[in-house]
Amino acid sequence: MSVRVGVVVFPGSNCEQDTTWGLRLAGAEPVDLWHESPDLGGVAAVILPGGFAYGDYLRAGAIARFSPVMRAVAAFAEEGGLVLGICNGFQVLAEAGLVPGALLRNRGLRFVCREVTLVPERLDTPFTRLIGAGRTLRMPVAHGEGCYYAGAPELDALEREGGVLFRYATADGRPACTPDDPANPNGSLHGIAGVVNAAGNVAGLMPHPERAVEALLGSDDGLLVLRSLVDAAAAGAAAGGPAVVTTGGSR
Amino acid sequence: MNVPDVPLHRALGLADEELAAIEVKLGRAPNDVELAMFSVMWSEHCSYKSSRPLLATLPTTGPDVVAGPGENAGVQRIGDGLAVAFKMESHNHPSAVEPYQGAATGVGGILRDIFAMGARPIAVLDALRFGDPSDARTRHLVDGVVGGVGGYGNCVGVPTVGGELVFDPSYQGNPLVNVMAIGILREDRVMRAAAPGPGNLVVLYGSATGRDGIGGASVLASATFGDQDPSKRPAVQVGDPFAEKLLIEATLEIIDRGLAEGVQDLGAAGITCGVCETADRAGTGILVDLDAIPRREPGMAPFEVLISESQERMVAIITPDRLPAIEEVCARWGLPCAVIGRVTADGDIAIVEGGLDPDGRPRAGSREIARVPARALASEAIIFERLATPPARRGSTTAGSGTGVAVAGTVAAAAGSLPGRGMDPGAVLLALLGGPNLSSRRWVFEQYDQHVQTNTVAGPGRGAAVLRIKGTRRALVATTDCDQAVSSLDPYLGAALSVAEATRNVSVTGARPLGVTNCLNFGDPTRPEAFWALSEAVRGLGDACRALGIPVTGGNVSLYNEAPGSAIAPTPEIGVVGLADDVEQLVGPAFTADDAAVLLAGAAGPGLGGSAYAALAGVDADDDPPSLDLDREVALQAFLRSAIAAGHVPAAQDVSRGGLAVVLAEMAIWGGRGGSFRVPVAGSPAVALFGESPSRAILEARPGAVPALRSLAAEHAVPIVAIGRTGGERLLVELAGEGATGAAEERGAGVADAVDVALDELRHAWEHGLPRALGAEG
Amino acid sequence: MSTLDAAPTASFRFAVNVTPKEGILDPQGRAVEQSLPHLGVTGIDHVRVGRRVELSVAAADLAAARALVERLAGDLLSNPLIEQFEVEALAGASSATSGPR
Amino acid sequence: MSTLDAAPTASFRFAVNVTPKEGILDPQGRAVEQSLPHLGVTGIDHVRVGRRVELSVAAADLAAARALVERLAGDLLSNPLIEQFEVEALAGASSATSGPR
Ligand SMILES: Nc1ncnc2c1ncn2[C@@H]1O[C@H](COP(=O)(O)OP(=O)(O)O)[C@@H](O)[C@H]1O
Ligand SMILES: [Mg+2]
Repeated sequence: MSVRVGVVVFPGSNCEQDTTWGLRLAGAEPVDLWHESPDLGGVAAVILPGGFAYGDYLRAGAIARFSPVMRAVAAFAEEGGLVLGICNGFQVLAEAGLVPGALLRNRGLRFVCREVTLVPERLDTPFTRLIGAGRTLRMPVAHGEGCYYAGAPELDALEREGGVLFRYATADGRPACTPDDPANPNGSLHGIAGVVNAAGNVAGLMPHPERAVEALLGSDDGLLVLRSLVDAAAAGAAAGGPAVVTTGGSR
Repeated sequence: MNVPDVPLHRALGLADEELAAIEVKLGRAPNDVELAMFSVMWSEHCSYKSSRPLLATLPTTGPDVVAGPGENAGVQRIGDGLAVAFKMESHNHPSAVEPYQGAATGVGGILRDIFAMGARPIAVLDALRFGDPSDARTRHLVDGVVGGVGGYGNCVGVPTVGGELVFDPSYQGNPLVNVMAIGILREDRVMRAAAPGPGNLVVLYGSATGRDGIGGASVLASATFGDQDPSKRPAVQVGDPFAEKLLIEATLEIIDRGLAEGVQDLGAAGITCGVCETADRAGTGILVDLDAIPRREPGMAPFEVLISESQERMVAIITPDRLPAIEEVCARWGLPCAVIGRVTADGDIAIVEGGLDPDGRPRAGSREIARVPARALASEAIIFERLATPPARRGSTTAGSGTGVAVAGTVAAAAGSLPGRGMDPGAVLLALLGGPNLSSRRWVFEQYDQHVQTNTVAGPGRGAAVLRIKGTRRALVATTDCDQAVSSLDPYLGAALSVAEATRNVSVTGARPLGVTNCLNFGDPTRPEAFWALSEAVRGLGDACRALGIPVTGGNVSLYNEAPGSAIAPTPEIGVVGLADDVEQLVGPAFTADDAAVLLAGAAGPGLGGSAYAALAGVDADDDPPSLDLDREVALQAFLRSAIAAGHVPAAQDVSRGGLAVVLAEMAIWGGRGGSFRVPVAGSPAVALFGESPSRAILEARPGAVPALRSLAAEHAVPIVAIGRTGGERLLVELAGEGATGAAEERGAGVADAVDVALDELRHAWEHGLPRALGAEG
Repeated sequence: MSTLDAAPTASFRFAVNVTPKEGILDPQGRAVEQSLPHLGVTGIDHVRVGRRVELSVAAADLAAARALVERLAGDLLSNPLIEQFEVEALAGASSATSGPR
Repeated sequence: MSTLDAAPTASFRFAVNVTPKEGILDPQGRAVEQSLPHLGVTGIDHVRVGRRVELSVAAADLAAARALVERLAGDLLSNPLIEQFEVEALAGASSATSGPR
């Protein structure tokens, strides 16, 4: 029987059904987790989906992180449970301090929706384990506040300790490490598109893997991310501390 | 809002004869509250008092029509027990005043029309028209409107998958913001906006009521925009997409669980419109408990509460036993809800201050502050037979069937007047492709979420949008179109051409057009020329739809689109939804292979009037637009669908704005491969390359499929010629035929023999044209 | 819901001014600066765009009210990683701000 | 470009507080209010969320500086249809706001 993966539904979430659809294609049994539910119903992993929780009013994710379910998510993460935040879910995780850094308004000050290329910086995490070496992923971004920021010391630590999960890249796979690189859609520092916490069990990314799960819609690269999570959850993968980053990207 | 010395009814935008009609219907003089209710319901926007007789002439029926005009949105069957709901609406005046909020609330309003039917909104298309893109105010408007469409649509989680952005001087003082929304529902779940069953409860849920857009429906939409009278200045409505998202989920749950007898969105004219339209549709009345309506602000006058246009509100008509379930759903979604009235048998809308008792009878000491027959406000609102007079300048062509060449621009007319500018056809092509109207719209649609809900097979940017329907093999194909340039020369032809192009855009993907929605943007109907343009457009719309065999299932009329001293070009915006049984069989417009045969289906007629080339190079004012033969259009579209279904055609694109040269360039740019072509020239090379005569398409043939395509074309009596092959890094177009011989001057048009441009040059012009025009590059 | 421990005796109005921390990129501020020349305005710089939240608090006294607002400002209204805030007591229980005209 | 008529002698720092007009819907303020129970906070209402823009002006004197800021506030920093603003002179030429920590 397939592994149960929770999908948190905040008021204003709008990618929960897409995520559910993607998880089914990835072989999991999705379980909706209402924002008011005090527990996670014994799921093996949790996804915080995209959308505009509480309208993204004030700051994206600022209000949502106080939802009752987030206490359960934090406890789950504390015990090493696998948590993935996608787009708005990433913003909520950052506001909750479950992943390092913050997501600022896009430098261009406009919402940006386009397909991007990602280079994975880690292939040994529960979120990337099925991505073959040397592979880039194509999937869409769609956000207004996706500019990754962390203070200089935090950023160095992040790079040093392998906290960078994905970087934006040009179509031919060159990481877009500077904020003004045309392949960097929002001005993120170091071209960071996704990060993983020090324990290696909580990750957030701005691009939408759940929107890239069928060739008919342009790409199924996102399945690699979802399958990795499902696979790791099934294996009950013990989330060990991240190994030192090997693959390129950091200048 | 009552200006000294001006009688209240006039201050509210009601003419003296309208007041007289109201007194006849009531058998007495209305009090101020009743007058306010009439003023909003008898506005052009809500009553269609000028356009209703015209709209009655449109074809609205068809085998798969589940709901047509008169409901919040048209609904048509699409198989597998499913149906599609779609509708287009304008938010022109609010967007001119406050572009971001005007466009945002426009999206919110049309979405409510869709989910009020019980359909989950799956897509938005935005048709936008502005003046000079280099003008600072235009840039401010474009920025705000695009921001507002995205800001709202992105947040509620409905993808924006198509639309238009057109710049034309006639919109300088009066931009157009038309928004179309599409939803999917189970056929057996279609909800009506009616209030049946005396004794049933009227529940208002969603946002609380404030002083938003007071008088908007009458004042905002019926006063010529730009009027300085402060009493006609709108109160800006602010949209809350977060509240709308909750409203969508709550409403769909209420309808899906069968908890409501009727559901209506509150838009123009607010609660007044909501109660009188639902009661009128059911032949009932409603007793409104004014005190029960949740307020956002203290001290609101009764009339303010009744006509407020506060956004993100709905009413549901329910049997009393459903109330606990409704309250539970609203509470879960964090939406306030209140029982604000009872359905009655007397057919009146009665407003009571002081509360109702548990059985819905006015409490002791309460008082009735208004009582009006529901139909007097709604279906029996006043109707005006407006005067229609064609402008002296030119008459109307008849784009009827048969020869179709009713008024054909003569080659001489075109040739004689073409300026030396644009001598080099390659340069003309680059200017067209890189111009504000034909260049890539990426700058706009990258600000829209195009993918949420994961159905977008083809998003904005390359012809019609394609949305797969989860759980089936089917797909919906949607587009909006309007030829305002030809409409301003000939509103009948312009409307017919707009329908032809919109449906062609659907057929050229391989899908079958299902139905038409529309938004008629015109000027002051009390001006005989403006009303003539409107009636001609409706005639053209009806004729085209009858010829193509598709119903008009809904739409919207926006009049008084005039800034002081300038009327917009007549703009009959057309929205079409099509259906494909197998999404895998649909084709796109990008060349798919090298060395593939390319064919031109359909025959070109003369005439450059209203073309993009004419706007660029200028033509004689008397040069007519190309004529439309609806029989040929029908034949071409049937041929396209069967050719694609047979698998002969991996790529196809219809010939429209910019003509043949621009289509070939687009197919090449998108396909990442050029091509070499020889185009037959009957008369003027300018007409051959850049003419926009309709009912034509370019097809890429599968290897070996050319003979099959020729015989299929013959079966449909569609002329077809092979014009060249794909491949290479350049676009080469040579002109063949007697029109191509002799000196350029004799040929007229000042067009030399060939287009020969590098693909990269074309791509660069096409990609940078819009941001450059808007000064947004960098 | 009302708090049991303190019976509110008065209502106090505050503003919380949230601004981007020094050194944090502020694209909105930059956008404002860049648009100034078009308005023919010169001599303006160091533009920072932040948030202003005004609210009314029912509490026993000003100190208790301010304490609550400070907490809210730090937890919800600002993100300490990127923003700084300042709490401002406003005159009276109703908004003290109003346009000049 | 620099203004010729007045040789700036000093730099003044201002804040422009932009808030939604009375009666205009403030979705952000409403969302904040609705979320307070989740933080276990009660007794807070009339939340209005606006913008705060801080800027430095080089001008001959405070009056001239304020005049310029008032103009800017009306033309560029606020939308008079739905927002009201208030100009606040800040101490010194540099930002007077700073977080409590
Ligand atoms: N141009 C048109 N063509 C066909 N139907 C129209 C047109 N304009 C309005 N209608 C129909 O008239 C009815 C009333 O329109 P409208 O007042 O815009 O509805 P709503 O208030 O629900 O938005 C709707 O069913 C609409 O589809
Ligand atoms: Mg409606």
